[in-house]
Amino acid sequence: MKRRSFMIRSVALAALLAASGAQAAEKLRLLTWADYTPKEVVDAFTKETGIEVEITVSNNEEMISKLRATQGAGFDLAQPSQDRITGPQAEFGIYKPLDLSKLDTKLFIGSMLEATKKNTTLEGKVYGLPHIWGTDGLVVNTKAAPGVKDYLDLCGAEVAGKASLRAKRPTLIAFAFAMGMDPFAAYGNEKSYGEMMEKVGAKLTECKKNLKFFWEGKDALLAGLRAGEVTAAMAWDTGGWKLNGETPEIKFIAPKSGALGWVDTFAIPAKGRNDDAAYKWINFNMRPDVAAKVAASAGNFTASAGADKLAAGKLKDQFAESFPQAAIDNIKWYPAVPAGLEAIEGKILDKVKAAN
Amino acid sequence: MNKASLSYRLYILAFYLFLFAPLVSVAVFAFNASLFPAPPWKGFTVEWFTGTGALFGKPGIFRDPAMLAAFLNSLKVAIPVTLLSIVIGTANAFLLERREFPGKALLSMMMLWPLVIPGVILGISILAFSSRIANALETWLNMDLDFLRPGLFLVILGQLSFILTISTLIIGARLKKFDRSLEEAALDLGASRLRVLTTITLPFLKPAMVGAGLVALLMSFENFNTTLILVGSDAPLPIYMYGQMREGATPALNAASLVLMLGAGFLATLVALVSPRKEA
Amino acid sequence: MSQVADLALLGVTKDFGGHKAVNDVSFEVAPGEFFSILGPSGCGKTTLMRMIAGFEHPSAGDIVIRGQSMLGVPANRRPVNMVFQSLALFPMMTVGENVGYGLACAGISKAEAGPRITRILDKVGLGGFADRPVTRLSGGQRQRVAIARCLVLEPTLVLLDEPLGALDLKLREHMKLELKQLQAAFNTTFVYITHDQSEALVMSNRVAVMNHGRFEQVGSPRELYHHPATSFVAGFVGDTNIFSGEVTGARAAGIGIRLSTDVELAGSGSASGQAKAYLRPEAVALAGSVSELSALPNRFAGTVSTVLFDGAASTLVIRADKFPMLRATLPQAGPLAGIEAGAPIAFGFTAEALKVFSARGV
Amino acid sequence: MGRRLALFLLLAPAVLWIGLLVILPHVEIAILSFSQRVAARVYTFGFANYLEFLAEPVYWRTFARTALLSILVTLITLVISFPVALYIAKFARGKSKPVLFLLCLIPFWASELVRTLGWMMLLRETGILSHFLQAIGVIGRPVEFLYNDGALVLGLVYGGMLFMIVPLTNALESLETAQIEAGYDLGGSHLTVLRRIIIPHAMPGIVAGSIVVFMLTVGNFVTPVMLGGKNGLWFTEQIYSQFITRFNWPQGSAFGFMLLLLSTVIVWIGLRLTGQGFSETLRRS
Repeated sequence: MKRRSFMIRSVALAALLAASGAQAAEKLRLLTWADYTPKEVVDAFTKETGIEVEITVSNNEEMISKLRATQGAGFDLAQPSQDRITGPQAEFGIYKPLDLSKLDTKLFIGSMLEATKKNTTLEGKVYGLPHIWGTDGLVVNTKAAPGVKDYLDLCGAEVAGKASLRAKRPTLIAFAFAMGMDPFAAYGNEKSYGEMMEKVGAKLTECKKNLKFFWEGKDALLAGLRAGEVTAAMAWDTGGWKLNGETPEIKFIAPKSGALGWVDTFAIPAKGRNDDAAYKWINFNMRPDVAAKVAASAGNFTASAGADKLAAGKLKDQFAESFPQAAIDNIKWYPAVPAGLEAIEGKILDKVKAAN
Repeated sequence: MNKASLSYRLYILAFYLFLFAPLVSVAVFAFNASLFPAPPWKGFTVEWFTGTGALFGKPGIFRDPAMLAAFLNSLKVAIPVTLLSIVIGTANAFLLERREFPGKALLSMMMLWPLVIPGVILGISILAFSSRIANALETWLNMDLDFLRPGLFLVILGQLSFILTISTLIIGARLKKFDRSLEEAALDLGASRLRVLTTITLPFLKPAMVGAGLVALLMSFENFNTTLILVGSDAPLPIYMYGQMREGATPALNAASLVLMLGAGFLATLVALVSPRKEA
Repeated sequence: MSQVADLALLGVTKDFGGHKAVNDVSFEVAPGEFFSILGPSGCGKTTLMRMIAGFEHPSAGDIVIRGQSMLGVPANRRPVNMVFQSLALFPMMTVGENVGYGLACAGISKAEAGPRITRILDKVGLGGFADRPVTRLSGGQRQRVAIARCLVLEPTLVLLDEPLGALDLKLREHMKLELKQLQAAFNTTFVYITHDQSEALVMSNRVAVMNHGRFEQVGSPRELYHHPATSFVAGFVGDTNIFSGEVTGARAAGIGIRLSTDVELAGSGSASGQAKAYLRPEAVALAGSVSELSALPNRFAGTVSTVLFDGAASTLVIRADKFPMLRATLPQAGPLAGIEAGAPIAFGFTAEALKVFSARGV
Repeated sequence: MGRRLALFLLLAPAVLWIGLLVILPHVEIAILSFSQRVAARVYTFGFANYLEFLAEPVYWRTFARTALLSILVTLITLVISFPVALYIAKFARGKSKPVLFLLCLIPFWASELVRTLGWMMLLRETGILSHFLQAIGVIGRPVEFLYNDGALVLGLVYGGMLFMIVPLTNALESLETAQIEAGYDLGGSHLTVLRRIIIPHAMPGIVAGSIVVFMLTVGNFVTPVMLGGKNGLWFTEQIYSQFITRFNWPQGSAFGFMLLLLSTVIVWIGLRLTGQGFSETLRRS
């Protein structure tokens, strides 16, 4: 008797759960970065359009990986960085071309839209639109490590055991620039690019003893900086400014060899089921008032035209402090990565991580 | 037997300290009124369980929608896994204990195999295989088969692939101990085969079935390696917690861990209670 | 047996891949009879019983219950119930549920089954035990539950598969009587299998002695005891001295047999060549001197080697020149009652008491 | 006819499970591991992935490191657990016996993630151990105990102990105390009794425990990722990273196959050396 009622209850519960997963309401499945979807923006969107937004937080590699595993299914809109679109698209075909006619292109900063379109075009079709942009540079506790001015300083004695990096491709690029090379110029030549990366890998391996850890998630790094376990790290401007607000001596510094400029985009996965909602979300997000809110939440800049006028004053001040005009001019914007280069980089990163 | 020497007993004491140090740390610091699960002790609080987020900027686990969603995802996986491991485990037990067929030795050996396959490999192999099936079906039938793509359905399959081995072993061991003359006695008293099954054999197996179910529930809730590979956008609790850990832990994680430990302890106690006493 | 037999086996054979566990067995059991099948373990009696119950199917022959062939009738449709060696009480049920199980299977309503269960439990002396879990009963009580569980269904035939095997000696003795009384009270036909000859002899109307898949002899306990038809029966049923030797030829009273110890005895039987001779201890007459035994064809003088005192079952082990070691029952009344080891003694026996069978096949 | 159908129905779930969730997926990664990229979306049959594994020191060094460290972890786990199992089986009396045994199971109830979190809290620079040692004056400033091979081995040993203690205790329980006493009685020292009587008797438990601990260690993911930090990878991380961060499934499959091979071979050697059977060993543990 008891057994039966237990079974019935379990089955009922399972059925209930299954049913709750299969609600009929229109939904936008969004694959994005942390902090790009402040609650008030999502709520406003749902209120205006009746579309629910299901958010999955991720990063470049995982976005591509998830879409690769599903052949571009499972999500209706993704936000990879602009340089990481054409390579995976050529390899796996995980995105669908954008229909620019459905977009209100006037909402974008013109030059940025054109640059991004150019970088995300494959066989004449556009796959990405700019959304949020920012830079990679150094976050430094200026009291504990006043001497850190460039990437290579992370390997210096001043921050021994207290430096941190990501074991990801931006680090390779940054170190290449810091070592006086130009990786972007070598994009076209796999061989010379490979040799360059070998050098960078050797440098990073040597530098490894200086590192506290390879950071993965932004919050882990910030926690380390707050606690004083880390005094200098290569990181996004956002994190630096966020900490700067709490602890004035922690600053984001544009490195001498140049900050790396990135643009996160909107791209529609190949088997997205709700393109209309995706376009609605893009248009909604690029409205200056909405974009300003998103930018504030992410702590970065937006590609929405006119939103910067609405941006919080503090971010502007911090930007001004981190980026004198010369540093702005020195920002290295990522060009699209040709298919195949990521394999070279991956191997170098594996080597660096595995080295003792 | 002689009494153990003092140094031996000190070793045992040290061992148990070692055993419990990490768990006690996790549990204690769930109540630290601080943003970080680390010393110094800043006072006792239950904010990390029931707080609204006003105090630390992050809500307690019982009010954190993301945490609750992860828990719900875990349930969506664990319940089917539990039920299926009971049902299929029982069928397998009957197959192995009661039937003779060609290839039986091979099959029973294969059933043990998943126990020695690393979870990550179970994950990638199922991912690769289901992805091939889905691609093939899509080209032939022009049909989207989302359930064959990373997601909770694949997680269920991935966990089943090795949890079934365990449930089969548990239920099979009990069936092996079953005295067949009980079934014959029931038949002899006029019962139909179905009636024998439902009134004699299954009630005898019940403790093992419940035990296997509880073990499956526990393992499903805690599985990480296989799930990590197969998970789609809905992260079950361990995957969600892993993400949080990489982002830098807050005491909310300790709180969630404590709840998990208590839940697991409760389940394990149930297992101990339902499992038939071992003859010493 | 003028009425229709409750159970009749006609040439039943069971072949397990070339090994004949049961070989051409035929017999009939009359209504109300207590019929035992006695044999050593491995003789095929369990297989035979399982065929009657319906758990095995004969390779040849027919099993007929009250005139109906049981071939093709599954176990759960036969008017036969079995008490298992292990008793096979359902451990997850109470006494009442165990007894009521068959009634429930037969679709009898709870209202009707309740009083029947109570009645049968009263009858087997377990009144008031209905709600007890069976796991909390003593051995004898479990035994009675197992029997009540069968009897409540009022079957034509109850099969009992060595049900007393697991009990200790005292209880076994007690249960023998109780089983016999129960059988008499219910007047149900019992077919009982055992390897314990005492159980078979005490309880049964008739006993079949089984060996190597065949029936050696079927008869009343008395017949089996006093007139064994085969060497096996003579050796298996009751306590006995066994000698081997060679038949020397016919004599006035029976036949002569020369034992390997080179002594010639007068025996009875129709054997020839190598032979075995069986002599029951109580058939040995004891006396102070050989002359007192002059009426007996076989008489010897010897000494008491050991006294095995066991009350009324006390025996002597006797040694005599050229004679194999012999056990003889020592009456606890009479002049020899207090005899000690080492004392001289004379013994003898009739030719009728010494059963001689040809040795082959044993 | 009915029995045939019943057999078929009973066989179906088992065959589906083993076929669709175990065998065919492994066939799939075997096939994948032999496909090599020619150009975008063009693959052919070839050994490139295995050659890459052999040619690239990073990969086979990680592989060897994982194998060696796993063996080391297994040995340490055995050495640490044996006295505990012996104590539970032979020295603990009355109620303390089941209590001590159950206490060993508790860390297993908590998930691997929770255990790892606990060690991270204890070992990190701002963690409990560092604080404690500073408070009692052993160290002058915070010390990092995390993100090194020591922490990694510690975490793995901790995770494996239960799987060693349970089979060891079971094996030692069946050793008659009288045998040990006879050993001493006949003049044996602690060491000879241990070597000649206790360890041979516990051998099935030792093998079962070692195999399970080795398997769990080699296939572990969370502990190396979280505790091991920057110094050296675990081979499962390589597989994960080929699949998830490099999107290179063929390479990941080849790695997966290598790991499967490694674990199978080591388990086989272990069984061979000690003359134990696979099924019995698994059932025992």
